[in-house]
Parts: sequence; C-alpha cells; structure tokens
Amino acid sequence: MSEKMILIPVRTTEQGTALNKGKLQEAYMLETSMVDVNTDDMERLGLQEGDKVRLSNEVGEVIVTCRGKKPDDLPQGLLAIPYGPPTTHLMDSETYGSGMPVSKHMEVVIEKVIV
Amino acid sequence: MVSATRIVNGKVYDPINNIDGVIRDICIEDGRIVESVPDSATRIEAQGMVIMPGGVDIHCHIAGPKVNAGRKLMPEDHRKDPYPGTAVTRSGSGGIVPSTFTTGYRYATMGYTTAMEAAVPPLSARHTLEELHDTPVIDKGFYVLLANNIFLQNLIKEGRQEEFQQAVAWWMNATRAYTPKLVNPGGDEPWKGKRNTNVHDIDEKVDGISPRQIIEAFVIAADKMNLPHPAHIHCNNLGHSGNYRTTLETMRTAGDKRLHIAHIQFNCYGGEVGKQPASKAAEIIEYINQHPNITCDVGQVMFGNALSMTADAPLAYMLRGINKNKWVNADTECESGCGIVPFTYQGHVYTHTLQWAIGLELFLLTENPWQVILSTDHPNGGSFMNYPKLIRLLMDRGFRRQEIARVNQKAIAKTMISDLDREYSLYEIAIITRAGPARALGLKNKGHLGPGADADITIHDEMEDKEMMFNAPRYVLKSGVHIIADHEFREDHTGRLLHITPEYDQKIEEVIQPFFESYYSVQFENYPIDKSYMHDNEVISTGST
Amino acid sequence: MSENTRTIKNAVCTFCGCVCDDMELTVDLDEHRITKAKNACILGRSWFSEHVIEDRPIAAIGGKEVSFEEAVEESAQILTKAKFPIIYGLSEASVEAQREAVAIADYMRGSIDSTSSVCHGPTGMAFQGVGESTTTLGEVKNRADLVIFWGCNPAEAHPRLFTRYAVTTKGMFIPRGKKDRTVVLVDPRKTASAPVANIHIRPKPATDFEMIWALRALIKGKKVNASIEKVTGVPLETLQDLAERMKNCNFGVVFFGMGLTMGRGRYFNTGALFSMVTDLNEYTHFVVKPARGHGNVTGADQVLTWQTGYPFGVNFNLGYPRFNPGEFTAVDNLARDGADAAMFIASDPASNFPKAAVEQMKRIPVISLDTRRSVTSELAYVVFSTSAWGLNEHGTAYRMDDIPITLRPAFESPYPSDVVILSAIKNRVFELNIDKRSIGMSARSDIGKATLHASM
Amino acid sequence: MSLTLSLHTSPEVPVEADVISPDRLNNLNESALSALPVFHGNVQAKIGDFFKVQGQYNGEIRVEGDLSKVKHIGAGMTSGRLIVNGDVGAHLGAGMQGGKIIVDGNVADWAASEMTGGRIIIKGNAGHMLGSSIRGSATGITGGEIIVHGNARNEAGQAMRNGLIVIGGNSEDLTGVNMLSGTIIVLGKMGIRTGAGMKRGTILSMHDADLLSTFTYACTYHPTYLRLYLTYIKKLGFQIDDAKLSGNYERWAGDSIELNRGEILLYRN
Amino acid sequence: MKIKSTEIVDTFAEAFKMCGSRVIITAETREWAMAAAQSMTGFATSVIGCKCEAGIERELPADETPDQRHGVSVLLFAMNAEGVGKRLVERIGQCVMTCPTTACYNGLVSGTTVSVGDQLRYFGDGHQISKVLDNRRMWRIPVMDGEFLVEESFGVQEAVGGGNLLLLGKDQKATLRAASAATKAMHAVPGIILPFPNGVVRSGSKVGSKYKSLPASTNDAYCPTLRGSVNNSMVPLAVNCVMEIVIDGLDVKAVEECMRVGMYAAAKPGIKQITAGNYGGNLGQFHIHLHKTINGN
Repeated sequence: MSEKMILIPVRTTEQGTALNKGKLQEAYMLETSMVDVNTDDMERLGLQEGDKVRLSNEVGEVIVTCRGKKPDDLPQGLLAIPYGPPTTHLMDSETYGSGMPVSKHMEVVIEKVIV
Repeated sequence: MVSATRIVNGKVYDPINNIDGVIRDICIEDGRIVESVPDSATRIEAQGMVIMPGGVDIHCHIAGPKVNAGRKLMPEDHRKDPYPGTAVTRSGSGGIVPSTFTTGYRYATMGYTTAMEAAVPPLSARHTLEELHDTPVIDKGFYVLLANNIFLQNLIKEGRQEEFQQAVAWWMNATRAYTPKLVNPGGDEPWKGKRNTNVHDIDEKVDGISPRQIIEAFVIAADKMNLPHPAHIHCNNLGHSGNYRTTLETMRTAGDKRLHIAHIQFNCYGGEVGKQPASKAAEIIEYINQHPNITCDVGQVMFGNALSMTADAPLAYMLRGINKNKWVNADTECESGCGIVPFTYQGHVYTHTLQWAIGLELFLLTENPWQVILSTDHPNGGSFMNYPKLIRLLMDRGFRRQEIARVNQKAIAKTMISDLDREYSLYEIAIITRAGPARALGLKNKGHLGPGADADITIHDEMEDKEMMFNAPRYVLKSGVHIIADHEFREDHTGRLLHITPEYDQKIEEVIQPFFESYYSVQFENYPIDKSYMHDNEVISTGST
Repeated sequence: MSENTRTIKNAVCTFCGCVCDDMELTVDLDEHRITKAKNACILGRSWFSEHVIEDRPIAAIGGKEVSFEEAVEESAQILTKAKFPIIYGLSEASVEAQREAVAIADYMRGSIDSTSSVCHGPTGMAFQGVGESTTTLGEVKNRADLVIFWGCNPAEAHPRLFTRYAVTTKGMFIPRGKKDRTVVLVDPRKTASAPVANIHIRPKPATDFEMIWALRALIKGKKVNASIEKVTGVPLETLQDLAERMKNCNFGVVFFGMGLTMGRGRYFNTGALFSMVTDLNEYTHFVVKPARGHGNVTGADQVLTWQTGYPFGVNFNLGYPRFNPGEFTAVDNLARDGADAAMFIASDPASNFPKAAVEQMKRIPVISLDTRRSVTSELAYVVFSTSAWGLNEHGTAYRMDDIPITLRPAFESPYPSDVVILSAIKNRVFELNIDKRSIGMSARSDIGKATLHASM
Repeated sequence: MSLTLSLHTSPEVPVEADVISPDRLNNLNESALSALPVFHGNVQAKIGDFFKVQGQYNGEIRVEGDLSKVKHIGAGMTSGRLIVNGDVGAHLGAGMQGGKIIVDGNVADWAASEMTGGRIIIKGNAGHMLGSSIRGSATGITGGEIIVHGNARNEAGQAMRNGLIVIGGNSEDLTGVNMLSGTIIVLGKMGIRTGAGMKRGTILSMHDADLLSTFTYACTYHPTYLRLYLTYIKKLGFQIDDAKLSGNYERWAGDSIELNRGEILLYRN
Repeated sequence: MKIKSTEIVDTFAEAFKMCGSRVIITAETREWAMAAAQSMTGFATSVIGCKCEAGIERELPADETPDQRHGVSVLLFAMNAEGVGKRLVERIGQCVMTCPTTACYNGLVSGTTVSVGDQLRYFGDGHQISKVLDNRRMWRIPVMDGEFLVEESFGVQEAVGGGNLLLLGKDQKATLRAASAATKAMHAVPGIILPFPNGVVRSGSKVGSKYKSLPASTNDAYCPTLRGSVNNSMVPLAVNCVMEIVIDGLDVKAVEECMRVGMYAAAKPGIKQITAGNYGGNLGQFHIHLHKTINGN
C-alpha cells in the first residue's frame, strides 16, 4: 500500500548535536534516517513504530525508519525527516532561478518495505 | 619602501601655506613631504599641470552596516557599472554604492586620498573597520553615532556632565572612532519606542530630554576634550520645510564653541512643515559668516541616482512615502536607527531643483570658504563621483547658467542662484576640497604640501573644462606611493585608519557595565574593539585641555 | 580530565546564528578539549564538547598524504586550469577566511557562493526586491511585545533565541520578560517550539505566501476572499485577530526560517513577509529577522557584499563580479552548467546538495577544507585539514543580526587555519593568473566600464 | 545567402555569446566573424572555436546546433533577424530592443529579460523568468512581444511594464507577478499565485485558476478588446476558435494589496 | 459635350481643402453598429452650420473589422485637424460610446493624428485601462454593458470638401429620380461621402446675402422660380427643377471618380443639363472640370 505525501526536511536538536559528533558518525546517520509519520496515517498504511518505509519521487528513493507522531503534533499527509543524506537523495536540483533547490514540501510516495 | 620623489615645474595650490598657483618643486621622502630630496629621486615632470594636496572628504558613507545594506540592496545598479580588476587592483562593482575596493580606487581616481565615513553605530564599529580595511588607497576614519545612545542620554538627563564626557571618551576609544556623530538627536526613541513618531522641535522633550540638551552636552564635552574635530551633527527636522529655524537654533546652542553641521543644504529650507519649501540659504550662511566656530559641509544634491542612507530613520521613512521604493529600516539596540531608500533627483521636479540650487547658493554666498566644505553626503545627495561636475558648477559661470536653464524654472525663481556670478578659483577649490576639510578635521598633516605633510598629492593637467580636469588627475600619490601615473593604476595601497584616543577615567566602565549587561545583547568585554582590527592606523592627538 | 585547565570567559559559540558570546569555557589543555561550556544551550554544549582534534594528515592529494605546500600548489593549479571553477561554503569560517576566498575567486575568475544560497539566499533576494525593516537582537530583547516565529523552530535550531534574545529575557521596556510579550508560532507542525507560544497558527504546508498575502490585505483594510480558509486551513477570524495584534503592538518582530525560504515560492515568501512588515510600520514599529545559522553565514553575505556588491552567487568569469542566483549559485553551477573544479570551504555539500550536483562533484577535481572528515572530504581530490574557527582560531563572526563578534579561541590546533591555507592558495593563484589581468587599466572614471554584456 | 553559424564543438562549460547578434555581426567577412570573442567560462575564446561560420549577413543570422550551454544569444539586439535551430541557453534576447528572434527549440531561463522592443518567437518551451526583470530591478520588459508556443515556467512576465507575452501551453507559478502593465495570454493552465502584487495589466488564461484571496471577482463578460488580441495571435499561428473569440470571461480585479488596477481574465464559455 | 441626351456643361466644381478622418464603428450586430453610425453622422451636412460634414462611407463585413464584428465606416470632415479632433470627441463620445456594444477604431493611417480615446478616457473616472497592441493604443472605458473600447488617436489627412454636381431637370420627379440613381452609384466609390440627406441637397447656396448677418443665401441663379427675377439666372428654359449632390472625399481623385460615376448615372431622360457650382475659381483650391473628369476615364 502506498500513498502520496508531503515530505518536509526539518531541524531537530538530535540532528544538531549529532552533527557536531561528525556527519560520518552513526548518531547523525541514524537521526537523519528517521521519518516522522502521523499515527493515523501509520495505522491506515499498516505501519508500526520502527518499520522501514520507502520514500520515492522522480529524483530518487530512500529507505527510512518510521517514527510515530501524534495527530495533534503532525498533520495527516505530512512527513518530517531531519536534514541529511536521505532528504538530499530526494531533492531535485532545479532551483527555479533562485539557487535554492526543492528542499521543503517534496511530494513523495511512501510505502512499507516488506522485509 | 617608497623611494624619494621630486615633482617639478608644476603650479602648486596649497592654501594652508598661502601658495596660490606658484611654480615650485615638491619633494617627497618616506611618505612625507620634505624640503629637499637627493638628485637620484624619481622625478615627475609636471609642466602645465596643477598640483594640489590629495582631496579630503569630510562627510561620506562608504563603509559599515548601512552602507553594506545599501550595497546589497542594489544589484540592479551594480550590474550596469562593473569595475574590472587590473594587475594591481581588485575588481568590484560600481553604481551609487560601489564595493569597497571600487570605492577606494574611484576616490583615488578623482584625486581624493582621505575620506571620513560619517555615521557608524558603535555596535557596528567592528564591521566598519573590516570594510575600511578593504577600502584601498585612501586614509579613512569614521564618526560614531552617540546622540541617541540611551545610556548617554540618561547621564545627560541626570545632569552628570562629567561622567557623560568620560563615557563619550570611553566610547571613542572602544570603537576607534574619529569623532562623535549626532544624528537627529532625541529622534530614535520616538521612532523605535513610540510607533514611528519623531521629535519635531529642538526643545521638545521626549522621555524627559530634548535635542538641545543632547547637543549642548556633546558640544561641551568635545570642547573640553579638545577633539580634533568637534561634534558632527545631522540636525533635527532634516529635509523638512521650515527646518532652517532648527538649524539656526542648533548653531546657537553651540554658542562660540566649535560645531560641524553636516550636509547643511538639507537643513536650509523655509516654508511650513509639509508645504511651500523655499530657500533660506542666505539666512544660514549669514549666521555662518558671522560665526567662525561653525564649519559645515554642503551635502550638494546632484541630479541622477542617489541612495538615501541615514541614521535618521524617520527621514528615510518619509522619503519612502514619496517614492514607494524598497525601504530598509535597521535598529541598533540602545544606540541608533537607520533607514535606506533609493532615490533619484530629477531636474524637472520642483523640490529637487530647489535643493540643488540651495546647495550652490551656500557655496556661492559664503564669505569664508574654509567654513563651507564640498560634499554630496555621498550617496545621499548623489555619488562622490559627481565632485568634478560640482567643481565645474562652482568654477564655470557659463556652465552653471546652462545647467540652471535645464531644470525646474519655478524653483530657480525662488532662489537667488541666477544672480550669483561668483566663480571659484583653483585656490578656493583647493580650500573647499582639501585644506578646509583637513583643517576642520584637525588633520595637521593633510590638506597641504608643506614639509611634514603626508605626501598625498594630486597632479592634474590644467584644462579649460574643470570637470574633465578634476575627473582624472594624471598622477595620484598616496603617502608618497605612485598610485596612479598617466591615468593608470600602478600600485595598490591600503591606507590608514585615522582615529582618536581621548583620555578617560577607567572608573566610568563601572558605570557603563551594569547598563550594558541589562540592555545590550553582547557582552561588555566583547564590545570594545581589539587591536587585531586596527591594521595601519594613526592616532590623531586630542591635545590637552 | 587533567589538572591543566583554563577558563575562558565571554567566549563565543558559533554553532548557530545566535553567536552567543557569553560562554564560559573550561578547557583541558592536555586533552585539547573543552570540558565545560557554561551558558551554552544543548547545541552549543555539543559543539564545544564534541570538538576534538582528529588525527588526519594536514593535507592529502588523491588520498595520499602530501605537504602543505604541495597541496597549495596543486589547488592553485586546479583552480587556474579550470574554466568554470567554483568556491562554495564559507559558513563555518571567519570573516578573515572569507575575505581570502573572495580574493581567490576574483583572481581565478570563477564563481563564489556561500551556504546562503541553500539557506537564506531567498531572504537576500527578497531584501533586494523590497527592502527590510530589521533590528539587532538587543532591541527585540528590550522592546518587542509581540514576537512571531514563522516557519522556524528555534527550540531545536536556535535555542537561546528564546532565552537570551527574544522571549523569556527581560529588557528595558519588557521588565517581566515573557509575561510582557505575546508569542505567536506559525508552523503546520506542533514543534518543540510550540510550548512557548501563546498562539499557535497551523497553516497547511506551503501556504505561507497565501496567508501572508491575506494578512497584508487585512492590515491595509482590504477585502480578503473567504476562500483563504480553504486554501490555508486558517480561519479568516484567526487572521483578522493576528492582523489586529500586529497593528496594535508597540514593537513587533517576526523571526522566520527555512519554512519560508525553502518552500514553494522561495524569495516571494520572504518578500511577502518583508512587505507585510513594511506595511505594518504605517501603524507601529515592526521588524523582521531571519533566524539564520550556521555559524558565520551572515558574515559571508557581508564580506561578499562589501567586496563584490553582491551577497552570494557571484561570478568573476569576465573579470568583474556579476550576480545571478539560479545561474551563479553552487547547485546550478554544478548540476546544470558543469563547473569543472570546485573548492569547498568549511561545508559539506556532498551530503546536502541534490543528487545531480553531487554527481558532478564526483566528476571534477574537488578541493576540500574542513576541520573533520565529511562526505565532501571523502570525495575530494585535495583535502586540507584545518583548525576549527572560533575554537582554535581568532577571527570575526557575524551574528544573525549582522553584529560582528570577535572570537575567543579555546586551545590550539596542530592544523593550519582556513585563513593560512586560503591566503597561500590566493597568493599562488594570483601569480598564476597575472597575465589574465590587464596591466595599466585606465584609472579615468569615465573609462573602464566594461562594454561586454552591456545588456546584462 | 544568410549568415549561418553551426555549432561544431560543444562547449564544456557555458559560453557567453552576446556577440551573436545582427548588430555585432553585420559587415564582417567569415574570418573576421570567426575571430570575434566569446567567453568560454573564464577563457576568452573565438566564435570560430565553436561555430562554423558561413555566408554573409543579409539581415538574417541562422544559428544551429545544441546551444543549451550558449548564453546571451541576441542579447541587446536592435534590428535584423536571428533564427536559432536548437535548444538555447540562458538570457536569450535579454535586453533586446528591436528585430526578431525565432527559436526552433527550447530556451532556458531569463529569455527576453528586460526587453524593450522587437519580437521573440519560441517554438518550444521557455524556462523561468521569461520576460522578467533582472534581480533587484522593479521593472521587467517595457515593450516588445514574446511568443512562446510551448510552456513557460515560473515568473513569466515578472514586473512587466508593457508589451505582450503569449504562452501557447501552460505557465507555472507566479505568472505576471508584480506586473505593472501589459498583457500576458496563457492559452493553457497557469500555476498558483498568478498576478501576485500586480498593479495594472492583464493576465488571461483559457482555463480556470486558483487565485489569491486578494483578487476580487467582478463579472463574467466578453471584453471587446480581447477580440483584437485573440485575432492578432491567431495570425501568429495560434489556434483560437470562435468560441474563445466571442466567449465569456470571468474578470477578477487585483491585486488589492497594490493598486488593484490589474485584471485576471479566465475563460468560461 | 453630352452623355446620352444630357448636356455636360463645360465648367468646373470648385472644391475646398478640408481635413478628413475615417472612423470604424463595430458592434455585436449590424443594427447596433449602424445605429451608432447614423447617430454620429446626423446633423453633419455642412461645415458652416454643423462644424463638420460626416457620413457613412460603407458597411464593413466582420472579417474586415479589427475585432471581427460587423462594422460601419464613417468619414468625418472639418476645416482643420483640430476641428476634426473636437468633432470626433463630441460625436464618438455622444453617439458611439453611448450606443450598446460598440467599439470604435481609427480607419485611417496617417502621420498626423488627433487624440480621441485619449480625451474620452476620462469618462472612465480613473478606471479606464489602456492597452497597446501592434503599436496602437486603445482605451477601455468601463460602461454599464461592459467596456467601450476606443482607439487613443485617429489619423487625419488633407481631404476635399464641396465637390458637387447640379442636376437640371425638366421636372421635380425626373430630377429626383436621376439624383437618387446618381447617389446610389456614387456611394459605391470608396473614400467619399455625400453629407446631405440621402446625398442630395435642394437648397444650394451662394456666398453672401443681402442680410448682413448671413454668410450665405439661396443660390438664386439656379432657383427656377427666379428665372424671371434675377439677372444671372442659369436655369435654361424647360428646366423646372435643380438638385445638387455634394461630395466630400479623402482625396481629390475619389471626388473626381465619384463625380464621374454620378454624371453617368444621372444622365437620364428628363435631365437637360449637368453642371457644377463654382465661385469663379478664386475661393476653392480644387477645380474639378466636368469634361476633363469624363474624359479622364
């Protein structure tokens, strides 16, 4: 089961502190491959906390780990991942004449990875 | 090291030394003018040329946060005026606010070798020093904005004049500035704290203090400290009709103590607020003629592009209301405001022509050119690149008439500009662009060509067209270095920072620090500027009381 | 922890754009690390504590350790031979290093861009379009009775924005701190910043422009189509209430972040916000402040502007600076125009640039300067290990409000600073390119304007 | 025979070639033409390094090949005809004052920026900022005609002050943003935020559009003047059926934040 | 010289230099376009009394008008460009702008123009909108049925007024029939109008009057009733009715052609003579000789 959703790369304290440890370190890799998903959405998609999901768009695809967020904290249809390599893998290099690539509000398809 | 140079056969204009067009040699060694040099010295043949000290700009805006904001604001302006680099110079961009490199090179190209940035919030002094470091060739300094400093205002309100003076001295040292600058004294608090209002009268009290009290306090402190250049003031009500009364009152407040009125043209308007602007240049200049303690720079308006950038934030907002152009406001905590608006002066517009004519009236009516210094308040009245044209307007009556005929005649009719036949001589030009500003600034080694002076020298081909002549000196020497020869850049040069270090009682820090810790957002210990920012510098002595 | 420690007061944290200068650092001089950072926020604490000297070669070419001089020579050669080289990064570097980098770009005639272009570049572009009413942070602390956070999450990105500058701190006219302020958060998500807000407005994602536009109309007393609720998910009454609050406060401020700059609309989002704040100054004093970071990205804007006239995305191909975001910005240079050499200074574009740009990095010679290994240094051909600015080196950093702060280093590093490396490369690039630079260009002010691209 | 420039060597990095313009190539023979300077990245090169030059200028220049890395073609031109066969890089016809450019291919960003006169016909698609201003300036094109048969991307006609832009396909976001005056006709669909900040001027689309809340519906009518425009562009080769010519259009006034003197017209039936 | 049985007098029509313009009126239907045109050209017979002379040149099919709607072409003449401008503003403002669904375009390409839409736009009270297409500026003036579209400026050119034919017939019936036939034929000539009712004027005039206040008075030389009363009567025996056709044209060729066509059409049984009015050749700039005009073709 897959669905189109909006992905917002975001900052988190964990990402910030992990950054200081080093981008090639595990803490950073781990934090930047967590995706926040609305728990109602998770239920609909049959997802459990910690499940791997595939996010894909025209640019690329990544596999990240599900982290449930209460519906009050994160609206339905919205995904959040701390900035890092997975989010850039989905980023188009088109900058609309601004120098700024598409870095927020990326349309992605989310689907559960069946192990 | 710079070798010795002898300039021969040129006609020398050196008003400080009473030399008016006399052919004589100028000798240079180690960056200074000397009595003589060995025969082995490099010779510059200056037959048919005019030799003057390097120009001194007493009031311009060339570095610091508002200048950089103005720069950043205008990519469309830079684009039309690229400035390629050479083997000895860095590239940059021009326009109304050129990049730092271009600023320095273009001043040099016009024969100016010293320029004073006229308005820097103390908190941004470090930024200003960084830009001045990247402003080549010229010597430079800056005036630090203190009149709307809340801490200082509190001392004035409480009548603590002695501590006030100590605090001003502390601030001068902490920021490495050249003199205190007063902009629309008392006007920041109504702007920032009272929903963008302003102070309208020199005796109007806002939160218990009036502009006159502030002006008085600075005039006295500067006098007591014997600063080389006195308080440098941008008067209240600048740009408003009827403001000449404020200007007269401001000058009267100084009594017989020294005071410099900045870009006074913007403060010579008759009429009532918001209507019927008229020229009161004659009234203002009459006062100045009778009061040798006052100096001013004109702030001539030149037709074409300008960028209004001022610590007088309400003024910029008023201008924005006129042209609805992009507008910058920038508050500096406890210290200052700032406004920036692109502006174009147009000959067909009544008020613009009036402003232009008032500036010329001031020049042409003055009895003592030493008191009336050439400036355009760059870039407020137009770029400093207009100086050669302005010089021609003063020197060439025929050209002036031509230009007068091209602008708004209704405005011209309201001034006496058409009746003024005066033509400036080269000697007088040397006064208003070199000797006068150097003297007003207390720069004993600048503005003249006597032994001991800095070897900042310009050599111009003598030409009928004075604009052409001052547009491009054939040689420019800075501290004895041959920067420009045959109109080409031959060497780069960094220039020096000019600043003062008046003495103060260290105890004043104990008074300042608690205020600072409560209301500033940086640490008190991190506020004063350390030596690493000083680079080449020269302390101008304040002398003893 | 050894006994050999020292304390540094009023030290500066350069992790985020707050550039807090009230750190009290305890430095273990034997271990070369900071053991305590009093006053630091969670991000600052990790910034200080995690900084260790990595054991890396001072310089390497193609993975092989080389001397500093060899690496400088190779870098200068690469940059000189390239037809379309770029320099990028600069955010975690001092003003002094940034100056050298611009000089290199000038001498080599390439492009230079800072991390601004993928951060607050759109803010700079909006500034160029409409201007900005802004302030230093101290005035927010002293005066702001209405504080709006729009599309930013200071709790996780600029924690001390709340405590030191804008919310809980007490100021001259805000004697009771937060009690004297109304805090509004605009964010679709309930972020960690939400608890501090008196009002949390949650528009649908990417509808900021529509919402600001409606607010502008409401502020001016113009009609707003009722469809606004459907578009933004925010009721018209909520917008009306916010508009009234903004008009009626004494001193209002909006902080905003990448929720605006990165979203669809980019500089139009920020431009709309700037325009709204300008509109508000008709009624009261109102300012706007990009919540900027990392480190000294603000300084990069400043240095580039004073040296070239433009804040980022500058190109020197023709021998003088030109500016065009979308053309001379790093992502476009790499992904579209095929930059043929790159020098990355204190940044890690290989980990945060779009795939197409990273692919190009892999095809061309890359020079990297960084304090620690990164994805970029891993793919670079010439790698310099540098000391850490601020922690090991003196210099200047600009706070998000353009206030320059002098850095107070904690301990020495065995690695050279950015400034030293860049200065050496600059000198060599200058020598190698001298023939490209005309000798004796006219110094007459009426000449020297380039005729090429008169239309540009 | 007209003058023909055929690309023989693809540039590695962008070539800046505003020299490819009738004003600059007039009156030169083949070898002089080949020697004209262009910038290849930061290296001054010659036209001949990239193009085979044939023929003599007779009022017309033909440029052929994949020109997607060649920028500034026809920039600032004042007269003559420039015919481009192939995709072309940024800044085509930037600041153009007169004459005619015809592109049989796609064009990159900033085509016709700050144009003041003349006509550009693009048979393929256009990029972003078609007929826009350059950064920082408040005024885009002040005259001339930009005719795109395909699609255009963001900010078509940004800050336009006069002239005509026709887009046969779709346009993306911010069509006619900050427009001061002039006419933009989009036969296809438009993206969001059309006409944001517009003071005056007309934006027409043959499809429905999501408009900002600061635009106010006025009426549904058939504006007589539109018949002139549609007839005019019909002659330029666009398919305009009679229903559109005499049909009804919704008129939306805006942007109320600004002068509120602009209009967006959406075809209804 | 004769055409059939009608004698063409060897004389000339004395015509005057005027200034002319062409106005294209379009509307949703033919009727509305015609209504506007008729209204606009009403009371425009003689420049002396009406300050201008105007008439419908022809109807235009939709594919000939700028906006592809039914149209009418109107010519308007006055003594100078300024006069044309003023009359156009008055008449377009009062008769075209007021008429439902109309639009109004310049129909004459000329180096000299007068501003029309540029004046009328103020009716829009600030809501008017200008549009420039193909270097022509149009004004859109909001009105209650939508918008009135009018071109900013109209071309004017030197033109010819006062071309004329006098038909001398045996009785009123025959003369009227000939005049009708003539005007019908003459209308087909492009670039001309016949400003009088149905193209015919019976009250031909001469310059001056015995009454000081009148600049002109009845053309007594051609009044049959005065044949016995005046010395200079030009009415031959057996002629009992005279009618005149006045022609204004955009150029003298059009007027000549029109007169030629008119003479052939009018030369019917019962028309004794066709002549033309002149003032001895001292007043008008154009002398259109009848014989030459016929021979010219």
